Amino acid sequence: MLRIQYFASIRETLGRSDEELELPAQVGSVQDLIDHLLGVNPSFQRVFSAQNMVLTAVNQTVVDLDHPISENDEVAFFPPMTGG
Amino acid sequence: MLRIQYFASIRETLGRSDEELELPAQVGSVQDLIDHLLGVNPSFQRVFSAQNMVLTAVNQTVVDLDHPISENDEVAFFPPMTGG
Amino acid sequence: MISIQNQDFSIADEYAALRHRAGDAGAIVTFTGLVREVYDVPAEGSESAAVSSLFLEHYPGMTEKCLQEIQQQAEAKWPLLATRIIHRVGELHGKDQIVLVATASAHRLAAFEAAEFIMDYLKSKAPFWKQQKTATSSVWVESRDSDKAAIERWQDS
Amino acid sequence: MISIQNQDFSIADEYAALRHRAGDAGAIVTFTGLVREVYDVPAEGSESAAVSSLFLEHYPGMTEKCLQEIQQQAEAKWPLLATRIIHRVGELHGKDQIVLVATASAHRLAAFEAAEFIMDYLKSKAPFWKQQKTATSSVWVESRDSDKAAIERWQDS
Repeated sequence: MLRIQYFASIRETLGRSDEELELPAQVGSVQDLIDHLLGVNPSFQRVFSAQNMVLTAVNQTVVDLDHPISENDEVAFFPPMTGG
Repeated sequence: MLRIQYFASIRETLGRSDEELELPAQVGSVQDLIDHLLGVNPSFQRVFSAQNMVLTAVNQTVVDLDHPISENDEVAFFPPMTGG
Repeated sequence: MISIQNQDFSIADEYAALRHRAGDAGAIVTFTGLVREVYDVPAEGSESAAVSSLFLEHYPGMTEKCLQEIQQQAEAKWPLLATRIIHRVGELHGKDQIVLVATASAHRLAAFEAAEFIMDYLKSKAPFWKQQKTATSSVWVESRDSDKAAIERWQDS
Repeated sequence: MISIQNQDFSIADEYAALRHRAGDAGAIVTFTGLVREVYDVPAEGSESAAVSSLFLEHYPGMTEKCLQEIQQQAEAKWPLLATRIIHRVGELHGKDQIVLVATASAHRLAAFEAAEFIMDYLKSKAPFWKQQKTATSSVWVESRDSDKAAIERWQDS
């Protein structure tokens, strides 16, 4: 099971903070996972639009779009950080 | 009357912290005053030696050797500062 | 030492503890971030509005990991005797303390630079997000280009 | 606000007062300088020796004038909401607090830079002199080239 978390404006846009997903066979990278999510749920189009910068963390580390995704990974999508 | 003050290692070398002086006629600048002091008191040679960096303040502002000296000025000689 | 917490913190207590832990420190720097009363609403052309509260969201688990990494990087770059990071989360109000970074070193340059480095990284690398709430609106703060630029000065050294 | 004093100071009290005076500050930086337990005796080839006490001499009158000038220069260079400088004089011991510089501003860069600027100027432009006393010797601290160099970075900006 893949665990996916959403934070801040992305959480609000989607109306949910997390979900669990059986890793689809064709999903090997972060980009594959985003493509998959866009296919199953149109609300993701408002998240992954050209206007929004979305960061991805896999197992609590920020990664690039070609980073591999494996069964049992913890994935998170969030906007640029604004702490401090 | 010229008031002259000495601080830190210079005060210790001279064994005094201040003195008053009738402004000598030939003293127009800081360099003139140093020359005058060297003439009247040999202990100043240990202060104004090549090894020592001596700073001069006139009326509480650090100045160059060619800065003018006037009657009633407050003059101070001290080593580089080491506060903070 | 790192804390992520809802409750406020005391500079007095944190300074005293750091001073004790640091042993023979010659320099201690503290940075405190506070909630400003008025924020510019990010949308262009909008007027600024008084912020009645600020909500700080974070990513539990990753936040701790990030702050520890930032602290370790600072300790690798500068000869620090002690460091302290506290970041608050949840609902905050005007003038509230948000964040504390404190560093102790033998000399002042290391203490200053390490505190600035930690703050720069914390601002744009640690998973915190600020939402400003006024009487009429609720807006997620957008990240500042100046915060991204601030990190670049540490890349070479 | 400036003080030159024999007695110790409280970071807690100074921070609280500055935070109050600063109004809508987003960033407060404090720098505290402390007496280190061991100093290298300046004479070359000498061993370091534990310092039993430190004597801080100053030039009454000129000191106040210098600190005020430094504070005014910082306030002209950066948008500061409040600043505080305390420098102790007289006899101090290991781990004692010597100096406090605190700055408040809307943003962190100004608060950090102003505090560093004030410390750099204070170290080599304000008329203070340190004498280290051990059981066997009494030595005036020599000025450090790094302190003179530290000032140069502010000349252009």
